[in-house]
Amino acid sequence: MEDMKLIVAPSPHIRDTDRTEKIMFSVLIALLPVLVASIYLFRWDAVRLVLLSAGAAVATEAIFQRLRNKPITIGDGSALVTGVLLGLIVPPSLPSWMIIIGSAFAVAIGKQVFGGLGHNPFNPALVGRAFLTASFAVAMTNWTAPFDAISAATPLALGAARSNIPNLFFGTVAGSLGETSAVAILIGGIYLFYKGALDYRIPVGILGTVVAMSLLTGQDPVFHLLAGSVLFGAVFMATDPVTSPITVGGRWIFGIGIGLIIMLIRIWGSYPDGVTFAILLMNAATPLLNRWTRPRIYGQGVKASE
Amino acid sequence: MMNLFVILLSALLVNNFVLVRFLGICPFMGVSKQVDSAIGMGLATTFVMVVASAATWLIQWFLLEPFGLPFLQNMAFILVIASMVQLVEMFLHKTSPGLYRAMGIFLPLITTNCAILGLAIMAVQGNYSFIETVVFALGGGLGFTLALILLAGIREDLEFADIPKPLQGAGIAFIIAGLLSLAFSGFAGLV
Amino acid sequence: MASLWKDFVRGLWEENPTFRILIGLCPTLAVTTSAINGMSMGLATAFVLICSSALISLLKRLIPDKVRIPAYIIVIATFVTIVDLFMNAYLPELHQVLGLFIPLIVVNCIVLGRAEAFASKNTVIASVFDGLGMGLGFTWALTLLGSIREILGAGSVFGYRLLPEGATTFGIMSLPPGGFITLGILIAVMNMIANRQKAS
Amino acid sequence: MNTTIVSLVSMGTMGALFAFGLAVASKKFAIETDPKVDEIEEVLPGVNCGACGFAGCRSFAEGVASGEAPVNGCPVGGARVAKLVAEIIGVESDGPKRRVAQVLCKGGLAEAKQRGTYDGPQDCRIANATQGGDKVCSYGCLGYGSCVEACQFDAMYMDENGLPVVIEDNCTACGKCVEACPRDIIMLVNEEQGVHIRCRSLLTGRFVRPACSVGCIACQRCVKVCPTGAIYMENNLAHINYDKCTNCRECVAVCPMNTIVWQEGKPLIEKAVAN
Amino acid sequence: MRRVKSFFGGIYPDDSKKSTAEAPIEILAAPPTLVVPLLQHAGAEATPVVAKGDEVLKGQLLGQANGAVSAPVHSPVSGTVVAIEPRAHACGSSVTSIVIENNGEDKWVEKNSHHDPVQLDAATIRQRIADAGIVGMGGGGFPTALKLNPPNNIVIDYLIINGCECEPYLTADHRLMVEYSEEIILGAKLMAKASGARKIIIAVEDNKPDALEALRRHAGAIEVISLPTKYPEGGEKQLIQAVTGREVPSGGLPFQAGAIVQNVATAWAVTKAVRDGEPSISRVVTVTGKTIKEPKNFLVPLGTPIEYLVEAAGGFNGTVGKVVVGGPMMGGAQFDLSAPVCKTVSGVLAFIEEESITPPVLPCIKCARCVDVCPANLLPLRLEAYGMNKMWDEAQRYGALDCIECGCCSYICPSKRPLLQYIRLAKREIVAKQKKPS
Repeated sequence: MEDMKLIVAPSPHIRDTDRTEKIMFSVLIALLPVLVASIYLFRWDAVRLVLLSAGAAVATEAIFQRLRNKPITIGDGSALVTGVLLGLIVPPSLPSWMIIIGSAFAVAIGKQVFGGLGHNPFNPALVGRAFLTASFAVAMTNWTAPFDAISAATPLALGAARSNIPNLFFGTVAGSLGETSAVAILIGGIYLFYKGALDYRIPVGILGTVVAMSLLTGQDPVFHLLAGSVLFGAVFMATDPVTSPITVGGRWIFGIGIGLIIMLIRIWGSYPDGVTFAILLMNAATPLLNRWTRPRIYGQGVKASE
Repeated sequence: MMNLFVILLSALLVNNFVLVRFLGICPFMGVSKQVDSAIGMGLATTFVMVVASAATWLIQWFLLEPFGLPFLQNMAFILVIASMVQLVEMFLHKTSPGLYRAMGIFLPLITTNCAILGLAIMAVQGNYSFIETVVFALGGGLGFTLALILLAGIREDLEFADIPKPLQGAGIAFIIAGLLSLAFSGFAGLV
Repeated sequence: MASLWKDFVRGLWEENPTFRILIGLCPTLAVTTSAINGMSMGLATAFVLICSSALISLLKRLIPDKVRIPAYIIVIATFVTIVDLFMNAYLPELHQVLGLFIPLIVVNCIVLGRAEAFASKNTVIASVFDGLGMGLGFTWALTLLGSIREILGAGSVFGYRLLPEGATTFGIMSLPPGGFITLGILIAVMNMIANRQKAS
Repeated sequence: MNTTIVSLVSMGTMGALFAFGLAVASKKFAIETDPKVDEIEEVLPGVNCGACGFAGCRSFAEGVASGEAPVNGCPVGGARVAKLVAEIIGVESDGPKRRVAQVLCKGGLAEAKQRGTYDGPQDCRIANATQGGDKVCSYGCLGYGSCVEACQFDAMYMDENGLPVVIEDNCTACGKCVEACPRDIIMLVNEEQGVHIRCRSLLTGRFVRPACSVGCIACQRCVKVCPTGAIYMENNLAHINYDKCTNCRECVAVCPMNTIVWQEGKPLIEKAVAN
Repeated sequence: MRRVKSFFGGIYPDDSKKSTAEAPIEILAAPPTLVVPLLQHAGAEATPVVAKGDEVLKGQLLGQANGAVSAPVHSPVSGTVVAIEPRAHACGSSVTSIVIENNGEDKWVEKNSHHDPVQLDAATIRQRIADAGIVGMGGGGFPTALKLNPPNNIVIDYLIINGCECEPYLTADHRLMVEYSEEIILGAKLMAKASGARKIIIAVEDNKPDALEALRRHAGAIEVISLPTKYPEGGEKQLIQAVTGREVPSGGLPFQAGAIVQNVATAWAVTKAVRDGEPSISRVVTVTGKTIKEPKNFLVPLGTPIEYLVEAAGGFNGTVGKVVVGGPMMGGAQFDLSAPVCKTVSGVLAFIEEESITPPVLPCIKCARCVDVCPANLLPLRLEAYGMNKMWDEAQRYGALDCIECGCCSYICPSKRPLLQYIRLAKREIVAKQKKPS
């Protein structure tokens, strides 16, 4: 026992088996049903856009870190997640060069300039989408019907009266690649929840507020839940841990705030769908929410009993 | 009533003074490092905006217009604003040290805040009534405050982030402002 | 002579108001949707800067210390009004575009800053050179920013088309977010250049 | 003509009114302030642009006076203003003799015996609180570079042997490294001193030898050989009284453990030793 | 059945107790040489009352309490004092210890036993507990008699006997509850009498049904409650919250919430002392882990070196990475296995190398799992950043001093960040700073 070199480190000495890479990987797995649905609905366009987007995101991250002489961390999967997410929230007809630029912008300006994983104030994929929308307004609103590439209007443009709820549920409507099929998104969301990688408060807050606002303003709540990016945003975008609040109260306010802004823009704004902007705006408010919803510390404000 | 609400919302969100109209960028960059000072600065600015726009409205419609002197607008307005700010500052300093510490220390910075002068001129150009002018100033000031504390919150959070050296400070602040502005563009067409 | 040259070039790079000192930023962003707008705004500011610097330098002994700032503001406001009226009369289109930001030169920190930091303590000639340097420094910065935004946002520069009409461009560059982000990146680039200069 | 007169009169009246109002107000609302703040404000540009990050020039002046703001924090004023501000504040001078940090431990990876592997956060204070780090010696350098991290002047680095090295040209004797070290092995010493006892162990030779090949074993040889009486023993450790040390290096030659070192390039010092 | 409340946060680690939960306590014979540290408790080191060369009997006083917060130590065997010198201690630094050579005769000093100790008055019970050198055996090591004697005007509503043993791997308390439930119940009654507590509650996690059953068999009127298995259920403040719904005020002590918490092992020791007249010279220790050949629970004399304990459990099986004294969440890793078992050591765990190496650290992704599990309701990720960047004032403002160092945050972090490690650093620096001016 004399020459034994023991390892010493401060407690705790056991760690949970979950790792950040695993969380990123579960997000990718949760996106599989969405990916399958989008490939089924939009064929090669889905494959093309997701692959290009993911490739550009990973390459941008690697190049950026290379230029800064920092260790290249594409192995953590976060850039891949950003790329795949962005690929799934653009119209099927988007030209290839645009998705590459959008994806590079998302990773470079949305994430890497802030110091990489964990520091970006805004969801990088949504930064990419907002950038594309602001830059290429025409291409970003050129929707095509599933199965063939004929131009078609999105359900939000058609309105509740002219939309068919089952079609919305299964996704056989015009829209962004991954956002049309509610059923695929729900499967992914349930998987994420089961994996513990999703905090239910945020999606519940968003969807609940959307329903409440629809009812208050006399609109069809089911239509508002299924149409546009609400479900995809609530499940995959708003729940991004880096850009959502760390406190329980903050997460509720975050979700409700997103729901409110979505409906505000949908009903009164000039954009048909406000999910991207709503989430980005609440991302911006996240530091303030964290600051103002700090939980009461155990024993603080408690009086000694007599 | 609806009209006033539209003016308020427009100045607050849709045509946010800082993020859409680029007014008051200097203090927006300068005083957005900490949330606490951002709140003080924002509220002080809002207060001065309301007071100054009311005063300039009076000057414009009771002095400059009747005497045919609109070309003196710049000079008259800046004089009013500068004196106003100084008066308010001295008043606060003497009467309410607490409020002065929270708000007053930002007052000198406001004289050269182009948002104040810009707002006064815009109110005149928009032919707003007195009440409309005050509401417009309130919306503009709160919009400024909102943008300021959002930026300050984000910048405070980035305190420990490994930001590339050349971007540290103003560079990253502008990029955040750009992304904020991008997010605010979602409000377009709201009113 | 050498010192005048130094006064002149200082504003161009070392103490460039836009990229190095970061003052006078409101017009920098608002009017730089195109190169020509940026340049016009820069020149208008430069004119006010030179004139007010000269006048303040001339009057520096007459103005009592206590009220110097209000006095400077009045001087500046006078020249701004002149520019405003002049542009309105002879360049109405440009005046329309630059709009609100012409009167706002009054509260541009560069003008007041140079008045206080330089003109009030130096000779008229030196002040003119300083104003010229600062003004041109401001102008080239705005022109650069305007050019970049115009090229990427509209596919042209100084109105000269680089891309065919109707070609897809980055619409965001003409919008406020594009202005903020471009300036942020430009500041970073300038910092990099400055650091490299310092290192060598 | 009429317009000119009207404008002259109106602007004049306005100016006069405001001037009068402000004058009265400044009397009425006069308030006691720190004269230093006023002085600093006086030399500042007074543009209130906020580029310094403070709420205006006065606020910046208060910041400088209270030490929160750097004297060169005004970008508009530039170097000239910075100098004036510094004069008002009276930035401390370093005194006649420059001091530099000295690391008083020689037990790096090669010399000090390890008793295991420390695998926690690479921070000396955390390692020290976790069973006292992985070296057998509980007095020596822990080797995780908290002092280097604390140095803001690039005046320290960790060498390959896991010990901190001071770049004396860059050292400002700010004392940050001294504060950061949980083992108290860094000391500020006059720059001219070139002989140092690089050990802090208070154990007797019996315990020092198995722990470290360059530790002080309290053999007293240096004490005996020192011609100026600058070395003394206390708690099993040799100490140098730098007031008496003349850099003669007699002790360096006799130290059996090579604990005492001589830094090349330091001068011999003439000292009036009261003996 | 009372409705069991819960505490904030908490984690559900794999309890790893299988290998020893069913293993009966084995009485370990004393080794030839024992090292009795004079500091086995919170407070001041005891003052030795024997000298080198003295013959001592089992149970004889070796060091007496030094000041108000301190405890005496006694000889675990009969034999000869061969040295009084600094020796390795499980806390990492050297502590003055009395080294005794065992003569193997096991000769006791005269025991001051009592056939019906419940008849004794409160002060006498407290005195006997103090004289026996009993300290909190759950790990805190605070002198028990002191804890049972709160300031005069305070009424204690609850005496909570802590049988949670929420730390993974450890089964010492578990086996003690199964095999010595009668002694634990008696100890609880004695402590209730000593402290004037109105109500006794014995709290056990629901993963130990056999312990619950054994205790209930002897409990009589005493309430034995089952709590959900969750770490740190046995943390003093968390247990009070779970059992009574009350919170201990920030910076305060449990009696300010009208409660006293005592470990089951302490209750057992109290019975041994007051009924049998035997001072605190032995305790139950779990020896387990992947590299221990035959994991066991031992009743060992205090002062037995850890390496002797490991040998008794069959020795190591393959390469050892880390040896931890105490539980895996709050215990300390050891460099030197010659350190002895003392009053607060409840387990010896030996990990294989893969389990011992700290995994690579990734950037914080603000997933806030640390916030969700923190039983003190802190924001560990913030505190870590403040600790790393030496912002002690900010850390204090964010409640660093309310951290109970349970380690839930570091355990749960998917980026494997050293959260608790830096919070502890901040706590130490804040305390050091507070002490400086006064």
